[in-house]
Amino acid sequence: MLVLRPVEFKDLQGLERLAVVSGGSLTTLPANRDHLSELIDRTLQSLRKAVERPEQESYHFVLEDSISGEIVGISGIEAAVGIESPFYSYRINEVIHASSELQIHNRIPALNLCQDFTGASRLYTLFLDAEHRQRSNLHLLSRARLLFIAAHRARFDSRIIAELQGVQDDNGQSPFWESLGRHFFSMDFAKANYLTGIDSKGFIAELLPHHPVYLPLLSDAAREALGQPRSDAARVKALLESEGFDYRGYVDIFDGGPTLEAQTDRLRTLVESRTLSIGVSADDEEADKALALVASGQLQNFRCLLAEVDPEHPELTPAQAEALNISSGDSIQLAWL
Amino acid sequence: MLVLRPVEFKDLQGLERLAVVSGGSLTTLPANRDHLSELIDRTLQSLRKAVERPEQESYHFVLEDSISGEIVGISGIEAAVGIESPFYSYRINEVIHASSELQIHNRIPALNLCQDFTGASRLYTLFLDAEHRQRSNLHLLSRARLLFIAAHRARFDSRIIAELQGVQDDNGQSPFWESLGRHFFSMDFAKANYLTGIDSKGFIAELLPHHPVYLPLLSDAAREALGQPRSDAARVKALLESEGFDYRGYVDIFDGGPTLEAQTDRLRTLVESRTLSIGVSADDEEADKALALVASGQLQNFRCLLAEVDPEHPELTPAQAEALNISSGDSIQLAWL
Amino acid sequence: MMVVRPITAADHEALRELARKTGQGFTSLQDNDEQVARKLETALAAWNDNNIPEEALYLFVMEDTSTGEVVGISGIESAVGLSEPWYNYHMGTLLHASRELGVRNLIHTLTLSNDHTGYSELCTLFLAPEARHSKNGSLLSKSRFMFMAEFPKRFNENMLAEMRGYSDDNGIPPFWEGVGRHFFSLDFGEADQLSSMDKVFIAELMPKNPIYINLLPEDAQAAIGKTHPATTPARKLLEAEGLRFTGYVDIFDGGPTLVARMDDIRAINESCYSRVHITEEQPEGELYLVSTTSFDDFRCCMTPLNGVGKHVVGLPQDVADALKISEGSTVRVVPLSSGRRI
Amino acid sequence: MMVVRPITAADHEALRELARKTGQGFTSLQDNDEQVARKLETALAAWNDNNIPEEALYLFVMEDTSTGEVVGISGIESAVGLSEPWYNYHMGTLLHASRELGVRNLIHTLTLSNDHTGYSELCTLFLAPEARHSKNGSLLSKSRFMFMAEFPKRFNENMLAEMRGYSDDNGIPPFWEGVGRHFFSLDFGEADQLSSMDKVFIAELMPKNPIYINLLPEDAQAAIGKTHPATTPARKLLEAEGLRFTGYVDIFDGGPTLVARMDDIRAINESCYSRVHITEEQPEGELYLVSTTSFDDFRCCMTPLNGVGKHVVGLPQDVADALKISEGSTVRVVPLSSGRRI
Repeated sequence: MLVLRPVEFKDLQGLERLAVVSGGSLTTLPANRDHLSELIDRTLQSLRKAVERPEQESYHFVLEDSISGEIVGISGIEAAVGIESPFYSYRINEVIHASSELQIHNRIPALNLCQDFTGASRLYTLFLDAEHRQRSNLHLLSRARLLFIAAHRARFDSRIIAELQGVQDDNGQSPFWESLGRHFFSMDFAKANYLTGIDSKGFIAELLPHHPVYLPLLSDAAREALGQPRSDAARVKALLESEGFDYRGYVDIFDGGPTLEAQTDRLRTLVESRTLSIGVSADDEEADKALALVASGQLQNFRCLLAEVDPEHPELTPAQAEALNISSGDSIQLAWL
Repeated sequence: MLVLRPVEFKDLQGLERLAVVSGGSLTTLPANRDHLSELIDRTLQSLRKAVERPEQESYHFVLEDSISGEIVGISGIEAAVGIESPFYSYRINEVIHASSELQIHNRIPALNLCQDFTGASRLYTLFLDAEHRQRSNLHLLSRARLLFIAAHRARFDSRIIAELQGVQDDNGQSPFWESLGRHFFSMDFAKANYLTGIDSKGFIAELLPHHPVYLPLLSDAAREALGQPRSDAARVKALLESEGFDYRGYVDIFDGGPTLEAQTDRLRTLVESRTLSIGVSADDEEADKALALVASGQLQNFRCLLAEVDPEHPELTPAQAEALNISSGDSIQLAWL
Repeated sequence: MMVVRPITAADHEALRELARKTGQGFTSLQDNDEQVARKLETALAAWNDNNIPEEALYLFVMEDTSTGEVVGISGIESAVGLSEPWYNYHMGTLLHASRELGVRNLIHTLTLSNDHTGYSELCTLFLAPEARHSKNGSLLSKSRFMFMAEFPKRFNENMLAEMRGYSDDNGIPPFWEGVGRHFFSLDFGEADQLSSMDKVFIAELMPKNPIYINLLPEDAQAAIGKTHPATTPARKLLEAEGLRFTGYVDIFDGGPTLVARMDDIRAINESCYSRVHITEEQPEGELYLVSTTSFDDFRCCMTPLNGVGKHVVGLPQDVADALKISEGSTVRVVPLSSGRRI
Repeated sequence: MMVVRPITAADHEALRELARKTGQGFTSLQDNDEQVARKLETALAAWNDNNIPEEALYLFVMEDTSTGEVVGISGIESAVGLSEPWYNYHMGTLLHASRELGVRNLIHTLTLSNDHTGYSELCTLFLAPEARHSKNGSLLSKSRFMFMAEFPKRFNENMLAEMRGYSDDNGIPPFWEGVGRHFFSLDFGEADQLSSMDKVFIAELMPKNPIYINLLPEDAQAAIGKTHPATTPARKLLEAEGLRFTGYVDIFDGGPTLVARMDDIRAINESCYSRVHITEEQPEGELYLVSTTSFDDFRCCMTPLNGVGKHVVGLPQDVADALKISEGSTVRVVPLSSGRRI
């Protein structure tokens, strides 16, 4: 059984393994022990902190195989971006250049560096081991965060974002980076990405283009990549869209991948999840069961797992109840898959 | 009884009177006979046109006193802004200028000239004679447009905006204009406003500041006025907000008044209005009646009025039915006040 | 003897003939009846004016006094950018550096500017191919400085000259292909032609934000500030007089704009008045520019001088005739070229 | 006799003493032990270098040879903007015009730039109040041009000099109050002081977009490019040599930056070599700058000359002694001032 819970110090080795397996594709999960310790420490501190409004807290969760004890996935939430260091995006906007006399009407799109998401919460650092990549596990890993948000709403902002990785070519290069970022950063995409992850973000402001960049001046490949997710991000994208996230013309400054945004209170999981008291039964009754996310506990004790539940008479198995650390009649959060 | 219907050429004198009474406060209703004829002509042409997607159509409606025949109000919808000539707004965005070493963290807001609403529909030209300014008449004049949109949805865009007039000081001056526009236009606010109305819009692009304007460089009065509606626009603002319009940091380039925006399909009147067949009865029965907007007819024949209706058994009086040009059993649109 | 003098109504045929020879790309004097007529009309207005007009086109012709034939033309716009905006790109530099990462990038930008509004412009220089010898080009070009030295109030304290930019073997400027085409949706020739008539479309279509040069195609980058090979001698001549490339380039072809303060032009700064003494002998040696002090009868030629005394120059009779002056007249004199070569 | 020569380690006390006299606002040489020591160390490195360093501060002192006292200091940075970014505002012009409405506004903007990256800088000029007579200021300032003429490879082909900007009676620059304060949240003195140490905060806090000058308070607008009254004579001196205000101003106080190509500086352009002939008589008349051709024993003084022959100048013994030269030595010579006054 896979159980999601807040990360702890004992998970350091597990995280290191995930960082290596993910091959540096996640900005926020670099294969750097100091940074991973810092990531864990920050989660623990954030969980302990009495929060009045979201600030620089961040929460990371791991997906643990309760049999083997292995860590097979990680996901995170940043309470508010852009607080400690600026959070940059490009906003694509079009300006119309028209001459009625010459009958010319050009819509010229440009990238505008902005910090429009300052203060918004962010879903990030999503990684799941290849062998566990079923749709249901992805839901558990990703949507458990939304149950956590539902249970601790004051800890998060009214706006929430999630970034999808941008297009890469067959050589693993980002055409957007090659056409734009490289000219200003004088380094490989991988290096810039790595540096961002270890939080030495000062260099972004120092090197970025601060004036709007006219899109017609970029390469065809870069323009095509703009706002498009990497091919293997399609499932994550579909999941986020079904939650109510949408793309409104903001992209990542490094790889041009889309930033999806939503109103936190309108997320499907927040709207539809219910809090109810649940029974525990050993019987494996024949009933019309459906798969659901079930979460229990607050903060450090937050747990979430997948369970087949009868919508009419929701009950958990003893093993599930134990994993969630609850007894019959205790209150849980439930969201259908 | 006040009845709303599309404007016709016979209304020209009535419009001239309204233009004079409104004292030039409406950009789109200048006291200029040619322009007013053009406004009428455009409505007639738009109503006759077979529309596939919104282009440069515009629709104006008048509120007529069916007894005196006097025109006491006007309201309009532009199918899509920014098609013939650019539609400019200022977008307020903040850029963070921070030095960790000096412990300085400045959020510097700036005005960015943009054309972000290009293609959106717009509610505009709302004016009601002072003696008829009851809340219910305002609803009729303003929301009848939404019933028109509901009946002809394909003629309008998925986004819709409405601009509120900006703050004026005791001398009728716009502090925002005095601090910004005047420096670039070398003319009075009233003159610029008038020129915009008669559609010689080329001059806006020629004279406007194209670089972002840092707000700290504007006067205190201008900064305070930014995004605030004129005091007497409070009722219109409340009405629009109850429909689902909200302010997201876009303001008018002349007076800094807020631009409200909404998703057309989510507007309350569109969501809640119903189409039903209605009876006509002379009886003035005692029943729990409620005030409603009732509309009938398509395009040129569109009519809308206020009626006290029994929610259980909706019926109109013969006079109302006549004004709407319907008989018992005909289909109408209904929206509660 | 070649003499440079103001254009007159009688030069219409000659001007039309010159216009036939200019060829493509010389937008200020094209093989076009209407443009030639309009140009002449504008220029005649400048010469007939008794006041100092705010905007005037002073147009000169070079006449071969032995044949009476007009072989060249040159002009000065007293002030650009008044009735029509005057555009160019200003090349700026931004340092993008991170000490932490040891990265240091000098990023260059092009920003649309009207910085030269009001400047006087050296313009419309054309010498018939058969007259391109014996330093006639220098006389035609530099005689303008003599006129400016004589009538400084008619000009701005700053002047500029636009140099034709680089284009490839097909006459296409790579700068246009890399920049302008994206915003104008026009061919270079078309845009160039349009801009000689009306510049409203430039305001309407040009990018208002700086353009990062590092994002342009390499051939477009290389063309920034690069002079067309055919124009290189003209550029050298002007630079030797004190005009400088200060980072302003043409918005269409990226060609350099040279600028100078009037005080910094050698021929203006170093020219001075002398009295004329008519001598028999034919002088030899260094060439001088000699010009008259009259406005509508301004004339300038180049000649060696006889026995240059203090404030007196010796001229042979044929030069005096060409200048329409006599013994004792005052003339402005300066060596044709700077002693130092740049 | 006043002589300008490279600073040496032995000048430490004298430099410390001068620093005491500079007063507030002279950020490059403050009454501060540590800064003085650091400055001297940097400068000594330049003079000891056998190669041509990319960045060097050539610092000179003016010594009264009769007393051995050091009374002034002047410097040249070989290249600015390399280890620290070099900022200023470029003043641009945008024409906002509508023919239809008959409106024509010339809008001026300030844009942050690093355009002068790599330029050589004339810097750190200070003359003790008691020595401010007998054209000592001219010698102290212009001797730098003699050094640059002698060692052009050590410098960029372009140079600049920053002029202190206007401030009110309380020492507050209105330009700072109208512009910088909004972005820096600091007092002028604080910001000025910080920028003499580290410029990272400028990149972090400065506005990246152009600032419309017409939106600034009137006193801030008036201060753009305006020189502090105390600095006006220094500005006139440099302008007479060929430096020009071309629209670049200081980001803090709005004071003008003057620039020139090295070739366009009179003293550099017109100075030439002569052999020395020692004469008995004391010369009279026009003052000349005379400098030696040695690098680390560079010396420059001003004096009238005796019987200036072709490529030979007559100097009295005391001048030769001050320059540490003898009969037959080669020196560089130029008139102290231009014949023409600007």
